[in-house]
Order: sequence, then structure tokens, then C-alpha cells
Amino acid sequence: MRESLSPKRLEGSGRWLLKIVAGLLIVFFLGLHFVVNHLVAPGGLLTYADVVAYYQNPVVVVMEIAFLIVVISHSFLGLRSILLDLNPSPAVLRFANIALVVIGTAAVIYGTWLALTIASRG
Amino acid sequence: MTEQPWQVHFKIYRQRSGQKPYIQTLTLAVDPDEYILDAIERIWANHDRTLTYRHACHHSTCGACGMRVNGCEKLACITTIRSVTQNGGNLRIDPLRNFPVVSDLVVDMGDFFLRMNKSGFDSVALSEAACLPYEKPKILMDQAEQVTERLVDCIECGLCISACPAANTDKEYVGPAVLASIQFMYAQNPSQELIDQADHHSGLWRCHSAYECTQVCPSGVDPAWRIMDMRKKVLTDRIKSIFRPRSQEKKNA
Amino acid sequence: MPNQPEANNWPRWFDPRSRSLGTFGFILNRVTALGLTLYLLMHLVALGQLAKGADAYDGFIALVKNPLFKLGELLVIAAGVIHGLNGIRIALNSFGIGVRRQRSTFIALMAVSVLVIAFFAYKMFSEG
Amino acid sequence: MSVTQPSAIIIGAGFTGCALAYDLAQRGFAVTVVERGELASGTSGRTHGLLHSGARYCVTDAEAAVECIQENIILRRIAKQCIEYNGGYFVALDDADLAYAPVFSQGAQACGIPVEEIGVKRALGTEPALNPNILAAYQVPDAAFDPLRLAMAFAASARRYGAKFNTYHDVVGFLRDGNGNICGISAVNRHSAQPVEFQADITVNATGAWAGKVAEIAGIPVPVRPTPGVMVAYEKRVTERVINRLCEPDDGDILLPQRRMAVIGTTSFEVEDADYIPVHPDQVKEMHKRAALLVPALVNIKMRGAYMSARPLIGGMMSGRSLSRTFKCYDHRTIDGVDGLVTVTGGKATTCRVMAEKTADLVCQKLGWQRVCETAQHPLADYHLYYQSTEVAA
Repeated sequence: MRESLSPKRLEGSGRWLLKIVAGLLIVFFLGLHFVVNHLVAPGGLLTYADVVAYYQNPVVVVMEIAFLIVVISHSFLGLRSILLDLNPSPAVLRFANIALVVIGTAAVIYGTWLALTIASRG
Repeated sequence: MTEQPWQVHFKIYRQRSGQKPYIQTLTLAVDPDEYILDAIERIWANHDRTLTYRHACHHSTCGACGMRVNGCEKLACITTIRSVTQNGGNLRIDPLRNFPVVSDLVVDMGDFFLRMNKSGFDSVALSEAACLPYEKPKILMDQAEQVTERLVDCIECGLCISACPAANTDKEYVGPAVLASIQFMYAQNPSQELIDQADHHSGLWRCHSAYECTQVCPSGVDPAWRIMDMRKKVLTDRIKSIFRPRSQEKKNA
Repeated sequence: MPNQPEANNWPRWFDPRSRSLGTFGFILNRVTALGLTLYLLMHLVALGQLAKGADAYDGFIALVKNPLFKLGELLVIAAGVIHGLNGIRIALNSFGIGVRRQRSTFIALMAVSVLVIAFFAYKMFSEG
Repeated sequence: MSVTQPSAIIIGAGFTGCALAYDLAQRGFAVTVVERGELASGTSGRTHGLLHSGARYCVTDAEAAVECIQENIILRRIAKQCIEYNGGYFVALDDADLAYAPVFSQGAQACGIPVEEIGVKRALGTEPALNPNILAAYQVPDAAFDPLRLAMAFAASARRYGAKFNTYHDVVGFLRDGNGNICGISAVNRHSAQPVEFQADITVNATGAWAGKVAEIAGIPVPVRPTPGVMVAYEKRVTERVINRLCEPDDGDILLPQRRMAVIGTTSFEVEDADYIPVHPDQVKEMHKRAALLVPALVNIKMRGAYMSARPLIGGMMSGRSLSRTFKCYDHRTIDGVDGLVTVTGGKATTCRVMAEKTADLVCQKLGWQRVCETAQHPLADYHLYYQSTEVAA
């Protein structure tokens, strides 16, 4: 029997649900972002000093990092989903899996570092 | 017919097996209310005996004559010429997409039928089940007398698979008709096996909600609705299974 | 040889000819998804200027104040709004909610996006 | 005669051809089916889809009626996968119909068809769309079937026993041995335009309405006249059961539910060539009128399609409907002195299995092959598998 007829679970309900939940969280955080941004820095974050001041609030730091994590998760799961649409070979998919996890983790670490760095400059 | 016949330019995809395709042009006087399949049959009978095409029932119950008419998937047997072109207009006829072309307008439905078979698709069901759940017919008489059967709506014509943007690139995607069949069978008799057939990367989660399948379906199966319904069922089942005690899990498996 | 798409025919994802409204939804979502991902990565790199200190960042802000960058920024907002609203529709549909009204929902949400985008455009360009 | 496996070529993959392929393959033949188009793309695919109880013919053609009820029972058992068995009603619309009722009832009973008079009230209660002015109603075991899938189920079963199906192969000539007997055919693969030859101990011409044309290639006359009739499909399934008019077989006397549709049929006239038969608008109009007599609501329901199907009626001096509808099986050795060719034609969809059985009996007898028919005993293979075997074979 051809392998195509035996289901593989490269993207099952779990990963898919994660993408949707992350997507909905983005909407939530984006709303929160606008509200907090408006309350904390009504004039916008157009200068370095503004940004640093903004990051003095620990809620902001936590929120921005969480936002980054859901955005990265959603977009990278989405990228993987698009890749799956192209019916990749197992080797390509394995490479993509590793690449996405590595880049995603790196982006989150980098973002976290950046946020903490700015916060520490207050 | 009171109306004058129309002059229509047929542009038909032609391909001998293993050779390069080309477009054959043919101008025909047609009755605008003539069905496209009848026109094709006439072209074969009177103009070009080498043309190959699939057909059987000529009234949308067999699903053999699916083809693309001016780019859009149609059952040729119930599509009138009037509905797709005008007098002096063009009529482009292509084979379905996402199926291997055997020759001209004939595509190989083998794997698709095998997948339908695997989903356990039953072409006859109780009347109650054969319709879409959201349009259940009114029970017109006492229930006891109304135990009737029905040939179900899906005629396995493949139009939905041809129109689907996901099937367009992923040859492993089982496609709308098969997922609809799984939903249909699951609604009648839920089983873990059917869930497993749907819940994988080439199944339910490959759908990207373009709703083309429902748009082109000639028999109102609404495959997109069925895919979404099956998603709901799979997600509910998976979430429930987290809270289900292990002993019960075994029982259900 | 299950479905047999021609090789490398992904460009057809973006070909709406003789397709229905649903395909426009699909195309919009895919284009915006790719655009936003690209933006996300660029954004992260650009914000690295913050770490370099005040001068670097303020210089960067001055750069993005030119109209071309503003247009780009508007595109990002537009993509975000479209992808977000459309995404909500698809998420709801996937839980079986409003599937049969997906067409009208799509039209309504896109109308809302146009309004929201117009609002942002007005706000951004009127403030100079 | 031979201890080695006998071989057979079957020309035509309609109901008869597919059923015969199954029958012969099950009896141990190496079967090759050659078909000009797709499976069931001639008359078979375009049938009304009525699995006759036989009641339609119980007065005018008892022989056909008996065959029908026997095969009805068998097919309901072996081909359940493509039959909706809801039964049918015969309804009287006027006094003439009412006068026909006793004859009908007696005829049906004589043919062994379980017929039951049900009250008008009950008929209208179960089929509310029926003309409220009906005068009497009888229930019979009619059923509706899916034409293509019935052929596919037989073909899938044949494949299980090794039969090979060559669709899109045009027969262009017959191969002859030294004695002028037929030992095979030459054909053209229409997919590739390549010529191809098949050899076999026996060739069966199962081309129905085209049997005359195919036999003509071998210079043999077969008196078959294509006798088309029109069918009109409507957008709505107005009844759950088959509705027949209680009268002698007539135009537009059967209304059949099929999936979401209702299909009314049919007419009867003769043509020379069945390759392309235009749909006559006046016949469609006539059907529309007749359909409205049975179910008045059809007047306002959109037409979905109209099509022509050419029955293979066996010729003689009489024309049209009065011909017997039972099939005929010709051994061309006894009629024309040409061995190796058998023609089977006539009949109807409901009786395709028994036609195949009788033809296979004749073929076995000719070749001295002693195996009996078992097709009535086992359910057919799932029709989906017709295609699967393509791959296995390839």
C-alpha cells in the first residue's frame, strides 16, 4: 500500500489548536498593547528616552515578552503549515522543523534580552 | 426553440497519453439551452471520433462528467451553454485539475476512489442521514412508516478536489470529498478510526477555508461545512480525552 | 500518485481567476501571513538599534519618518487588521460556528478592515 | 474441451458486459473486456435507474415480469450498496386506470410479484406530494439504483477474479482463424491512438443497442434496433418511493426518486444510430406534463437535466413498445455459421445478471467448460475497488 494512504500526524489537532490559540492571543495582546501604550505613553514611543521610560513598568516588560512568544509561535506554526501545503519530503520537513525551532527560540531569547536590556537602562 | 442557434467557439484540451497537450478549436452552432455534455457528445459523434471524455448518467447522479468549463469546475451534463458563455463566445473545456490526465478530458480517479473506500463511504443511507444535518427534511408522516433509504448526495465527481487550493499543491491531501465522507460516516457511527483518518496533516488541518469545494459541489454536499464540523468533533474529542480517565480511554479505543 | 498537481504550481494559490470569494479570503490570508512574518523579523532586527543606545535609535526613528516608510507601516497595519479579522472568522468556522454565513461574514469583516485601515491612514498622514 | 484456462473477450462494458465479465471470471475464464468509452457510458449509464419489481410488465409481458421480480430480489441482496429499496406505488388517476386495476393485481400475483392494495389515504400519508385525486394505490417492491455504480460493482467483482478492463478501446475488426471463425479482435486504444489485438477462445458482443453495428464489422446481421426514450430530472426529490401510473406501459408513466432529484420517464421511438441522439424539446414538454399528473408540485420545480437513453430492443416485424423486452443470446455458429462469436442483447438493467448467467452458460457449453454460475449467491465487491485494480494490473 502506498504510504500516502496511511495517515501521518505531522500536523494534528494539537499543533493546529496551538496556532489558533496563539492567533487569538495575538489579537488579545495587540488590543492590550494599544491600551497600555495609550495609558503609559500617550504621546507614542518616538524617542529612545520614551521607550526606556515605557519599559520601566514591569507589566509592560512581561506583556511585551509574552506578545513576542505568541507572535513567534503563531507565525512559525503558520510557516510550517504553508510548507506542509507544498508536500515537503521528510528530509526537508525535518530540516524545516529544526530551523524553525532554532530561529524561533533564538528570536524569543533575543527579544527577551532586548526587553530586559532596555528595562535595565532606566 | 424559438431562439436562433448560437455560434460558440469550443476550445478543448486535447492530450494523447504521453504526448504534449494542445487546444483544439471548433466552432459549432448550438442551442443555448443544450447541455455541454450533449455538445461534447455531438462533437465526438459528428466531428472528431478521437475525443475522449468520461460520462455515464447524463443527469448528475453518477459524477463521471466533471470537467472545467471556462476555468470553473462543472458537471457537463447539467450545465447549459447559456449559463457559461454567450452567442459568439468561447467555451474552454479542460480536464479536472489535481488528477492525473489519462487522455483529453479523461482523468484517473483511482486513488480518489480508494480513499473514499477507505473512509467506508456508503452510497446508500437512511433518508434522515443522507441529507445535510442542517436541512433535515420535515418528517411528513408517522415515523414508523418513514424508514426509507437514500442514495446519498456525494456522487464522487471530484470537482471539489479539482477546485481546492490545498489539493493544488499537496498531493497527499485527502481532499474535501473524502473528509466530507469521513464526517458523514462519523455522524452515523462515531469511531476512533475515523477520527484518526481525519486528524493528521494531510487531513482536516490542510484545509485553508477557501470554501471552493462547497462553491463547485454540484449536489449540495457542502464539503467545507462537513470539514469544519469534523474539526469541531475532533477538537472536542481530543479535549475531552485529556480529562477522560485512562480506563475509559481503553474502553473507547 | 494520489492528487496529481503539476510540479511547483504554488503560484496558483494566488490566481483568483474563475474562483469564488472564498479564494480571495485564502489569498489575502496567505499574502498577509507571509508579509507579516517578514515584517516581524525585520522589526526584531530594527529594534536592535535600541540596544545600541539613544543616538542609534533616534536616528533610526528619523529615518522611518519619511513617507515611504510610513506607507510601509500602513501596509503592515492593513495586513495585521485583515489577517486578524479573517483569522477570527476562520477560527470560529473551525469550531463549527458560522460556517454557513462565512461569505457574508467575510464581506462584513473586510468592510470593517477597510474602515479601520482608512482610520489609521488618516491618523498617520494627517499628523504629518 | 480444454484443461487450460479458457479465455473470453467481452465487447461492451455496460451492465451486461460487466455482469458477464464477473460471471465468466468467476467460472474461471481469463476475461478481457473491451469498451469504447467509459464504463456504462452508453445505454446503461443513462437508464432511468429503476430496479423493476416486474409489475410494470405483469399484464403485457409476463415473461419479462417474472424475470424482473426474480432478479429484483437477487440484486437487492448482492448489490445493496447501490440500491435504495423504498418500494413503489402504482396509482390510478382516472376511471380507465381503475378498470385496469383488477387485471394488474391478478397479473402481478400470477407473476409472483408481492403486490398490496393500500388505501388512498395511506398512500397520500406516506407520499404527500402525490396527486391528491388518485383513485387507488398499490404497493410493489420497486427500487431505485445508481446506474454507474451498479456497473462498477459488477466490474470490481470481475476484477477480483482477474478480469481485465480495457476502456476507451474502439473495436475495429475481428481476427479470424484458418476456418473463418472468430478468434479475437483488433482494436484501437483511444488514449494513445495505438492499435492493439486481443485473442480469445470466444468473443461476446455485449454492446446492447450497438450490437448490430458491432456484428456488422464481422459481416453478421443482428436485428437490434436502438429505441431511445427521454428522461427528465428535477431539482427536488418529491417522493421517497417510485411512483408508477397504474396503466399499460405508456410514455411518462414512471417517476423515480434519485438522490436529491426526481426523474420521470420515458418515451419510445426508433433511431438508426444511437451514437448521438438529440434531446427533443417536445418530448421533454410531454414528460413535464405527465410528471405533473403524478405529482402536481413538479410544475413549479426547476428542471435539472434531460437525457436520452437508447434501449436495445430486439427487432422483428413489430415496432416500439409491443416488443418483448426479454433479452436474446445468439450463437453465431448456429445462425450464421461463424464460430467464436456470441451476441447478447435486449433485456433491461434489472435483468442484467440473469442475461449474463444465460450467456455464460452458453459460452461454457460451447467450450465444454463445466462450471456453474454463482453470481446470485455472493454480494458484489465494493464499487470503489473497480479503480483500485487498475493499479494492481498496471
